Amino acid sequence: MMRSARPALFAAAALAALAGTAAAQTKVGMITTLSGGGASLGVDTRDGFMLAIEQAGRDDIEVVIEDDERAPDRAVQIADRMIQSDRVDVLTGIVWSNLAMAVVPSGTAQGKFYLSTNAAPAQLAGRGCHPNYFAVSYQNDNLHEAAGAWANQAGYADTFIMAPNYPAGQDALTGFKRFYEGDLAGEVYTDLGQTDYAAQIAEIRASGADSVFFFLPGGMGISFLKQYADAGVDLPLIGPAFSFDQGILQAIGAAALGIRNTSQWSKDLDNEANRAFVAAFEAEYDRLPSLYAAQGFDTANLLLSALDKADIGDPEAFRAALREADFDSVRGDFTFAPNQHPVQDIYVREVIEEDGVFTNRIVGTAMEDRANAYVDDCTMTQ
Amino acid sequence: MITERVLTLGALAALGLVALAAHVADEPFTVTLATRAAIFALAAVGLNLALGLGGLVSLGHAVFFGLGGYAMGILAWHAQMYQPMRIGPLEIAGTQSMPAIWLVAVAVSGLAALLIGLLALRTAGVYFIMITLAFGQMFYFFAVSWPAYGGEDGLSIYVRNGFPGLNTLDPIQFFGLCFALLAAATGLVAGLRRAPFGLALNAARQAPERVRAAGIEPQRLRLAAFVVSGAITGLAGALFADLNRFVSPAMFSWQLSGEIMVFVILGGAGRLSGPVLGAAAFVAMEHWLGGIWEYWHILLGLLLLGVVLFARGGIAGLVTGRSHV
Amino acid sequence: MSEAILSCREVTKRYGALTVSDAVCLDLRPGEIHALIGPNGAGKSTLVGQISGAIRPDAGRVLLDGQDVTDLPVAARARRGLARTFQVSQLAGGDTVRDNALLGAVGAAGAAFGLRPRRDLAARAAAALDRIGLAPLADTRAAALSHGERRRLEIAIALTLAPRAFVMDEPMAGLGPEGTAELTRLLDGLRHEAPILLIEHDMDAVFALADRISVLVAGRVVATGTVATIRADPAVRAAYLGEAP
Amino acid sequence: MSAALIAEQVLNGLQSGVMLFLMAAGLTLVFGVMGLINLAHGSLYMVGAFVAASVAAATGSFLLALAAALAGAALAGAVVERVVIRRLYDRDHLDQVLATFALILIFSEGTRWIFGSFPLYLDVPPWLSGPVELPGGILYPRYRLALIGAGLAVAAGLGLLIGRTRTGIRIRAGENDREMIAALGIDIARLYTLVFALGAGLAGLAGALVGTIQSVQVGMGEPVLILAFVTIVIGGIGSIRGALAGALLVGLTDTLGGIVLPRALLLVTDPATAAATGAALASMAIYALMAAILVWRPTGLFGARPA
Repeated sequence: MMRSARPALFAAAALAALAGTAAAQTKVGMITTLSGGGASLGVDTRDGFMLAIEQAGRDDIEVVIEDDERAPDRAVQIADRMIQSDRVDVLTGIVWSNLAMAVVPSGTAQGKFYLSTNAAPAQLAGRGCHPNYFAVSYQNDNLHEAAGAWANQAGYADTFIMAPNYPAGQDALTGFKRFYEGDLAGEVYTDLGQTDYAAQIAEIRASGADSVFFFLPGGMGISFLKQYADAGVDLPLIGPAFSFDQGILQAIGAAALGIRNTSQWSKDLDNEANRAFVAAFEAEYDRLPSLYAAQGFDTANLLLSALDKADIGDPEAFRAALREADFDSVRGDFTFAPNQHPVQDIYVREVIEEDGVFTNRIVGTAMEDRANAYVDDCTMTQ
Repeated sequence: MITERVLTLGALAALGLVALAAHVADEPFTVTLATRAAIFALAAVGLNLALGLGGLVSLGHAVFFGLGGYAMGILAWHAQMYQPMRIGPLEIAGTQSMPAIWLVAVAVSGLAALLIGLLALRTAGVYFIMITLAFGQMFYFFAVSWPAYGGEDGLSIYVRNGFPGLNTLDPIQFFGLCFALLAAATGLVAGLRRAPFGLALNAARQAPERVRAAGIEPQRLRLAAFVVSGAITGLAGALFADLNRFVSPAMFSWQLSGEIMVFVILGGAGRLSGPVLGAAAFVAMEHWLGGIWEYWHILLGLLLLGVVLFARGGIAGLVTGRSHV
Repeated sequence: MSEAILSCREVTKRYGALTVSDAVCLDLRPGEIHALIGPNGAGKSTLVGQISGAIRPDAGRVLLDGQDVTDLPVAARARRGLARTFQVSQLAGGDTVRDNALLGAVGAAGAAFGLRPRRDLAARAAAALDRIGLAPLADTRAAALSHGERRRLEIAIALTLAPRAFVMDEPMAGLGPEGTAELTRLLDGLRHEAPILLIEHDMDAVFALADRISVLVAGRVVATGTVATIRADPAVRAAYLGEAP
Repeated sequence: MSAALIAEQVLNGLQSGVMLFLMAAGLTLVFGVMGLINLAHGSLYMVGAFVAASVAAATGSFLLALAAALAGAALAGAVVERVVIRRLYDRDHLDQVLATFALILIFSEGTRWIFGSFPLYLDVPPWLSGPVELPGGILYPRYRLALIGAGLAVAAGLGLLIGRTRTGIRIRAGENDREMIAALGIDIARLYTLVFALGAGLAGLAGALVGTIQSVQVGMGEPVLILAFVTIVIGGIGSIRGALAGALLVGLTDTLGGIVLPRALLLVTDPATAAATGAALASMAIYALMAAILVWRPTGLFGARPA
């Protein structure tokens, strides 16, 4: 225990120690990004996950949390340690697809369960699907597909599309085009980590497009949106939720107001579980929850629901329990597709200002009961 | 006074004993950590040859580390997918045999070192540092944005590659392989240092004019050292990829180049024992400091600063009481 | 008169408007010590640079053993037996005296890429150290040597090169009277091994050692001859003493 | 591509070049005068942006935020120089690289410790926001025009400072001969602190100016740092003129490369491949440019050449 002296994990573990109970029966290893540029995503994932664990009040679950520094080799090293030394039963928490690709295949091959709180690359949904791998968040393409579907609904016919030049970016544009029926005014790849979009904004202005779809996660999105607003281009923007998340909206400020973005969750989703979650999260951490927090929270609740039904020592039974997805998702209806990725509604949100805080509200539904494009590639689909 | 020989053998023996003890105590993760240290040390042995002996401050050694990694990743990926590689009319089958992969890794990174060295050695001093950094960035950006082999996502290899007669998935056996290569590379460098080549290279760093006046071209020595150095670091890259069963552009990043340099300096630049001491200390710190405080990079930074400012000659210098070779 | 081992033919070097070497002709014959003297700024170092290969002349040729070496770099000339010592010692300070001496032997044998220790070369280095009187210090690091010892080590390295000709750039600089005397004796014995082009400020040493002397003034050789002729040469007196010719 | 679009892209290249110059000037000055290679220069850029964001949030004044960024980064620079950097002047480049690499770790994690992991808010003030119409019908953001103006003004000011003032004479003397200025009775330690603080202040100013339209977050300094190094290496390390030339060259290559290469590839392949491959090649363009220039002129465009 001395190794994992991270702030959030005592919750369950320390409780167990105080109560003098026997050693925890279920060990969960959370690998997520807690330092460096993408730390805000990992922090929210962790806080959402731990909130659910605390609420459950169970003393037989121990969560070991480690910072992957967003470095694949570090993530692999931590996974090795958690499997070999901590002997965890379940792994979770990875934010980034490239880190997931480094950890998940060998983790599941060693018989561990992996519950994804965020990253869900196509490889792991299609040919690389695995009975021990569950994506609780979405399939990576989903929000982009929804953006394409929404573009049709909104009557856009000539969209300019843009993403960073790396696999997730290429998947984003492919995903958008999968359902989008109009023409493309332009298709541009930017550098990963690019900070200045003046050249692309000039191209957008010159392209004669009627709308812009973009996927620029993290700091890239902040830069682009500020510069786009300042350049005075007034074409409507549409993008996946990543650039409009609670964690970064405040840094973008008014430049984001009114922009439509696709998400499978929103703070104002009207269901019992979500209202309770938002209130509890605010009370516990004194800030609004983000998409990542919601996904972390749902993942923990899925795990808890399965633990209630089956013993983790019996992988077959435990897997079946997970597949049932018998928990109150903050997203409302939630089931698993045959390749163990969610089937869920994907909404369109609008950025608004509420009590001096920038946030989102739902304005429509882009896709209903969307599964994913890779179900048929997965060998588990019979 | 502790001699270099005793220190080097002692450091190697200690690393091996830690792994063995951990194996006996059924602590496989400690074995994995020791393996990581051995591989980093091997990469540092490579850089130390160029930097410590040749005076070539390369801030781009991650290029070779990454090339070694991708040699493994690409060959094993093709084998895993049962798809031969096509280069023009040529068809090359992938492989999951470690010796074959090592050979390719050494050849590819050595060749890259030759080409980069030919260009970079036209410059010296700060310019050399910067041009090697620039080559590193070129490889990094290329690897990130080239879609064929996973781009930024990298390549995952589901099963560790094989070595005849060994079960490489067993942590201690894989450690044994890495350790043997580390020992062999250290022995090779020790031999080179005693040979005319090492003598001339070492002198070329300190007094290039003298070496030239003695009938020896320092540039050719440096180029040769750079190639051997790159090849050794490339081999380490192939092992590192196998340790993680994964390769990604992060192996090309300039932070990694910086870290390899940190291993060398932390241990003692130019010292035979430096790479092992430095890499082992780094891995240990990373492990323990990371557990103490979320912001452990601050501690690591302060420690490094302390070593540079107050403990010239690194750990080897502290132990032997001499800051120089 | 025997064939010159080292010669400069009309060697010329300009830096902008300044002509630093002005059609310099110079011969070094077997068995001789040929001193090159001249006031500061006369262009001695530039000439040494051109002879050793560090500086490329704008015009003229440098011959070694009758072969044109003008286009060869420093190291290639050294391998052909052009052994130079430096005005400011150039030694691998972190290495031992033995290793420094070995350097010349390695270079001369073209063995710089050798991957195994060579006994024959080590023996050659040891012999040179012995001869120069540095054998007892063989295990000392060069940086720890005294000034005079470094001077001698420079010469030892030159010796291991299997020299055809020595070019010594102010070997007496910074030595006390005792050191100068000792080095004078040493050089005296070396001239039969290979002729020495001696660039030197210490006139006592020059007059004691030189068979011939060339005087360089403002990039031009104003006189060449025996000690006696040079002492009497009006041009030299003018250059050195400011007397009218 | 229309002429107006090309003109706009050239303006964009100019703007990023000018900001790069602010970074590069400090780096090259510090190298020229003190012979120090400072990897932590990007951290001072980050410090400037964070100070600006904090001050802007507290006071609501953009100009005050800029002044604070300049002063804050200069102060941080002076402190770092006194505590760490001055011990490195006599060391070789290797020690300098390593010690300043350590400083990056300390700065980055220290900033995250203080400010947290979330990006900070910093935006263009109302009086500089929105586009203006330039001759030829180009709509161009007013703020970016102001950046070009500010950058050129700083470049001119720096030129005057170094060329015309007593401090400048001392700095130039320091580049040429350290013992000389010591012999002239100039307090060399103070001069060094001053030069380092000046470079740090410029980096901090650049961080605040650029952070306003980008994202103020931990790690923002490192990509810029590498670009700034490429810049001064191309220009010739130690040369202010070289830094300006290098910055413009890098800014234009980076901006135009991303536009031209994908279009050029469109002639030989399909749009999606052209976009991806073109972007891949464009991201390598400045490094290829740097390697080519170094092979051609091993000490950069304006660097001192060995005799």
